[in-house]
Amino acid sequence: MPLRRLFAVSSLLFLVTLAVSPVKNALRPYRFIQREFRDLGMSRATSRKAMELYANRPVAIQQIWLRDFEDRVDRCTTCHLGVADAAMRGAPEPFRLHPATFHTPGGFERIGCTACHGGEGLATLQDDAHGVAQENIAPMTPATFIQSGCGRCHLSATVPDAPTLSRGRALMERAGCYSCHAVRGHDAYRSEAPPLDAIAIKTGAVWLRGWLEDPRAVDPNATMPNFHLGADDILALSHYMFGRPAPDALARRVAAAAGEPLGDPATGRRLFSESRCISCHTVDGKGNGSAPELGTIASAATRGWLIAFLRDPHAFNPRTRMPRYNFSDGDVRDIVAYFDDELRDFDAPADVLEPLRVNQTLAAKGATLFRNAGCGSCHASGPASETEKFGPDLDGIGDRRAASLDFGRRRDLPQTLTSWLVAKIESPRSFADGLRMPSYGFDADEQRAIVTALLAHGAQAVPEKLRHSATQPVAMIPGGRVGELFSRYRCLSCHQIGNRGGDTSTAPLTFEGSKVNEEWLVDYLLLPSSLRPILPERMPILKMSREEASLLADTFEKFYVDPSIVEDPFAGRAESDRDAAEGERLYTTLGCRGCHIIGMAGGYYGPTLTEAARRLKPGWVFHFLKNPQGWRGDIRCPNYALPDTDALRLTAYLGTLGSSRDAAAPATGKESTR
Amino acid sequence: MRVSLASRVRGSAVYRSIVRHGTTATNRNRSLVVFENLFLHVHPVKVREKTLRFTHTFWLGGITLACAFILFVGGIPLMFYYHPSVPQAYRDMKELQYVVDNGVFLRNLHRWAAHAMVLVAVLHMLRVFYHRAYRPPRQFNWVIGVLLLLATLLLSYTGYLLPWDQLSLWGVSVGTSMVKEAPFIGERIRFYLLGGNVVSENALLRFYVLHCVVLPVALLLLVSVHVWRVRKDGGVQGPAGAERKNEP
Amino acid sequence: MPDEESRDGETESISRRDVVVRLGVGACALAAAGSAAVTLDFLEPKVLFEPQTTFVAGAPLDFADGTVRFNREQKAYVIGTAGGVYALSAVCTHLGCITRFRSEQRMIACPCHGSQFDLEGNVVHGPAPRSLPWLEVSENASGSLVVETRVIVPQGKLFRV
Amino acid sequence: MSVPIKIVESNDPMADPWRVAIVRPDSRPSARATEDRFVMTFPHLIVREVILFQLVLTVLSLAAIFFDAPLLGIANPLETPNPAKAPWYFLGLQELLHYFPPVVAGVLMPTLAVIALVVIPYARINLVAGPLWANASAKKAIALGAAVALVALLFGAFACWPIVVPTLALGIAMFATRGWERATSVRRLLWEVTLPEWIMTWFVIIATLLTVIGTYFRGPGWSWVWPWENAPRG
Repeated sequence: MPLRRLFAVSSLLFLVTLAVSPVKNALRPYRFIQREFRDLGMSRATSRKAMELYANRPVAIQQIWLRDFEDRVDRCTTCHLGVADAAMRGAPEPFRLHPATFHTPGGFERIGCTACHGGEGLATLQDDAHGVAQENIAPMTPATFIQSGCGRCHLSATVPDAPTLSRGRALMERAGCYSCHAVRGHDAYRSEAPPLDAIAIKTGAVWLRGWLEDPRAVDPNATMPNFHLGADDILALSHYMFGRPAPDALARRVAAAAGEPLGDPATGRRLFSESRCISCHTVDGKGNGSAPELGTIASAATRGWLIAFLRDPHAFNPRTRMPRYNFSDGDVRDIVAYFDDELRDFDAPADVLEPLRVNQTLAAKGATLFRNAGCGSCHASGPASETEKFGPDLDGIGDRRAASLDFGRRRDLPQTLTSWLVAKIESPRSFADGLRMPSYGFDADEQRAIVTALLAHGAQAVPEKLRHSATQPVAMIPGGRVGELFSRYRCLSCHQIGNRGGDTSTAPLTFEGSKVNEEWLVDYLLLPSSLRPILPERMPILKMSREEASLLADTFEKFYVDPSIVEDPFAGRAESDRDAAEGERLYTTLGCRGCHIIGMAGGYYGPTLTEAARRLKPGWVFHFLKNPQGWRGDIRCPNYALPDTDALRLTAYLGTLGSSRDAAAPATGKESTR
Repeated sequence: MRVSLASRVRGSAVYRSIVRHGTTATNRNRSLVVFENLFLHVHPVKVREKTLRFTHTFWLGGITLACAFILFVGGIPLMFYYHPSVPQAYRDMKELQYVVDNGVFLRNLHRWAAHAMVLVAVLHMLRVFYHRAYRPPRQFNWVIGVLLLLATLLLSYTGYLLPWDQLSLWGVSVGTSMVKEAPFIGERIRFYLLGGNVVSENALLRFYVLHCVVLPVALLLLVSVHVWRVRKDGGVQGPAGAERKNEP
Repeated sequence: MPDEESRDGETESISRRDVVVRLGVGACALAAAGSAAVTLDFLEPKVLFEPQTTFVAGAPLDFADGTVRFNREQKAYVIGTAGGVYALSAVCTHLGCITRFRSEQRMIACPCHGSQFDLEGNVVHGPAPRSLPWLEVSENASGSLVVETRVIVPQGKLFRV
Repeated sequence: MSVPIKIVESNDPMADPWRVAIVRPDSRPSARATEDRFVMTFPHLIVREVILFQLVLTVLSLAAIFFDAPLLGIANPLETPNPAKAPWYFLGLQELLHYFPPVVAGVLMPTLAVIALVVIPYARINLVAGPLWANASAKKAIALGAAVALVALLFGAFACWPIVVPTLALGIAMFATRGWERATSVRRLLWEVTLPEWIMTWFVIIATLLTVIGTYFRGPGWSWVWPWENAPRG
């Protein structure tokens, strides 16, 4: 080819090639999407002004820059143009209005998009932004697990408006995940599982074998999963456990108790019922189920052990949630007599509680097995710092890339973090041979909840100022005598105080002193009764002394108070605001009756208000009425956005309740609050 | 109209002050094109016809030079969008990809040109070797060529860290731990190179300065010498045996 | 690939050769011009990481008569009066220092060269050549006051609450 | 103006090229006059250079349009990818590290390679070498065979098969060309290969092989994998 022609051809080729990128650039998809949005907006606009706003929208990359939030940049709104545009309700994606949630529409500028949805905020291309099958890009969190986003900032166990997350966290706590897996913020976690030193004085080899074969076949409430141990392994483990010497003090107590005569089963049954044992335990499946099934307890533990345990459960398992009841020696004998009489497995072999004659060789083998299976992570007797974290760290698990995960044999799974996590929880051993984590038998909903909780563990903690714990002040647990009482009666097993405690009770105690009258509380502690007709009696009669009850009530009154709740809401208000009659009218018009009982009439959902004045302090009532969800996020009482005057009138009305039947009690109650 | 405009421009005093040769295709004017031009005057006015043949040199040196030119010219705009700091350096890659117009094209071009330059420079060296073009009087130019190859490798390698992704970090970690193995001075060299004991933000800054200032200047100087020596040593040399056998 | 250009080939159609060369040179020129344009486009920042020029000052009811609030980031005062609300730039018109509100004297003072302004922005004292500009105040969908620091409005233009 | 004539004492014509002609005992003292045709640099060379530049930029642009430069996740010193690989041009070295102690593979060998490259134009053998087997004595053959065997053994001791195998193969090829003096075409061309060329070829093959192995055949823990088994990497 002549040089000239070659030059011309090559120049043209050069020109065309160089033009490709600018042309590609000019055709970037977001430009078309923005034009489409403009047309859609103009067709939906209701006013000329709105129409002009749509028409004059420049075609440009939109971004939310969150300087205080890891310097995040979310460009999602480049295409998702209608997220905060009320005119885009129900519009086709990507323009649809974001559904209203706790943080939207108000929070876009503060928390952006990727904080909840994941994905690559910087991207302006759909697949990249959504992290579709790209190793270097964070994938979007599937909608099923969206509440994991809440958990990045909301670190407390229960998060209002995020039931799946809260459930997942509760399940992880109860299943003992943190025993084996290190997770930031759960370093001090200890499983409730009993130390195994005292097995030989508690139960027999036959029962233990049955338990090791499948804990949940023995007790459906068991948290311990089935480790699918072979018969040889079970034998070896049994020999090891029976070979461990029980602590002398406990052995002596059990031996002494075994010699005691049996009490009266009928009294025992009454005590069993009064003590509200089934607030936690079950009997033949009836009860709460957060503690062992007691239907065959007499065939699971020796009489001596049961007596000694009931007298002081904390000596046997310092981590148990069970309170130490103030039973007399006779009470305990009666209860165990009741167990012996009725709560036993009548089909069990006679030697079910016979101890094992230990073979040292097998015991040594069992010791190795015990260590290798990680039993000690839950069952060790030492403090948290001494137990080895048996499994891999779960810190940052929520930000792991699918490419960095070991899918092992599970080639069937989609290459995503969420499917990996679900499969890991569903059948952990399906990934490879020799994996040690057992299956906990969670159902699909539970798996979803746990994965949601896991995904909330980001690679790095969100900045301090975005972490949310306002409704969950740090628990203040007193020391000294009161602290002993707290521990003895295990208040925190059921009640929440600040960021700690169980969820069995509906009443957190963080600001109990601001809420209830001291006199009422003393009476309640001595003889509790359910305030909510819809709920079964749950607070046990702990048989505490009046002195103990007064001490506890006094502590609540003095220390567990919210300074933002005023003592006397009527101070400095007009006299008319105290119009109880007007309050009664409001009570009717607002429909409070639908949930609350006063006297004989009313709904069953909320707490009874018959003796409201004796129980509740007016300052708290006023505070609560102004914003029920501010007191606790999951309160169902509607927020009527009452003006101060109305809230005061209602408070005044509630202040009169209880005086009609029993004039003395409310009077003292009122005096105490002034 | 157009023609007259063009000729009027060519006739203007300003144009004449810049371009001194005439437009007609005389050999004098063609000579002037070359030696009146700073950038072309490294060429002789006339060249041997046979050196223009493709198989004579396969144009490998020229391709290397073209790559270097593309890297120089393309690298400058990229610098406008780059901060040698952590984690902004990585984010800048995303900005180039998602926000800056044609940013991803320029980054790709720079990356592929860098790889191509290393590859073609090696091929160029092999070609020179097998054509025995390193023989006197070209010995020194061969040495310059070896230095140029090293400079090219270093440029490519220092650039490798700049995106601050996993590939960069670990590529550089692996490479610099090889340096560490040098007896006596290895640790020291690595310490100076990285500005610390691990690949960190200091290393990023040092690599950035090396990549954008020190090594390009060195390369520019060496290339000038290299090209100038090519001419001084008698022009490009093709196959050594060619004269012996194929010429009539 | 020997080229055909030689002394004896010049009688061949000069014009065709000319066109071919011009085509090549034209394509090169076009490519160069395009590259220049693309480079300019490349250099234009498409997103900015700068403080927003607008800020939400708060609810109109927060600005009772005499309220003066300073917004540090956008460098503006939002001032409530009986007749309404207005916003005032906090950048001294002298040399660009950030002025401060002195609540005890109820005036705005510049710490650099001692310029003083009253709450309307007028120069009371000092080297400042002009009064502080008033900024646009409007209301957003949720009823909060929004100040746009880029738009200057004539002095005295209150946002009526 | 008279130029003082300098009598060059050197007997080494290649080291002192400023002569009219080199007469070697093994060649006829005839200088063949070649008449080189000259052409004008502009436009002949300049236009070619422009075309070359255009083509290079075109090809690279096409590459840039169709293949994105890799970008993995942000650098994380706590998460080591497995395998952690250097850029491709250093993968030959990294592959060597698999066989030799770091000080040998990472320092000694590359240093030797660079020194070898630098001294190429100053080594006499490179300047005067004729075909390997021209006038070769049995002694030379034995020395060469011993050298090949030594190199193979040396690298074999480290189980460095990517070097041993090409060494032996090339050694065999080298000896095979011994009798090809009178052969035609390709065989004859191979006979003409000089010793430096054999060495360079050996070096190039080894470097290429090591680089290719390091790039495509190494997986987690620097274990051998086939390219099609490689987990997708960005």
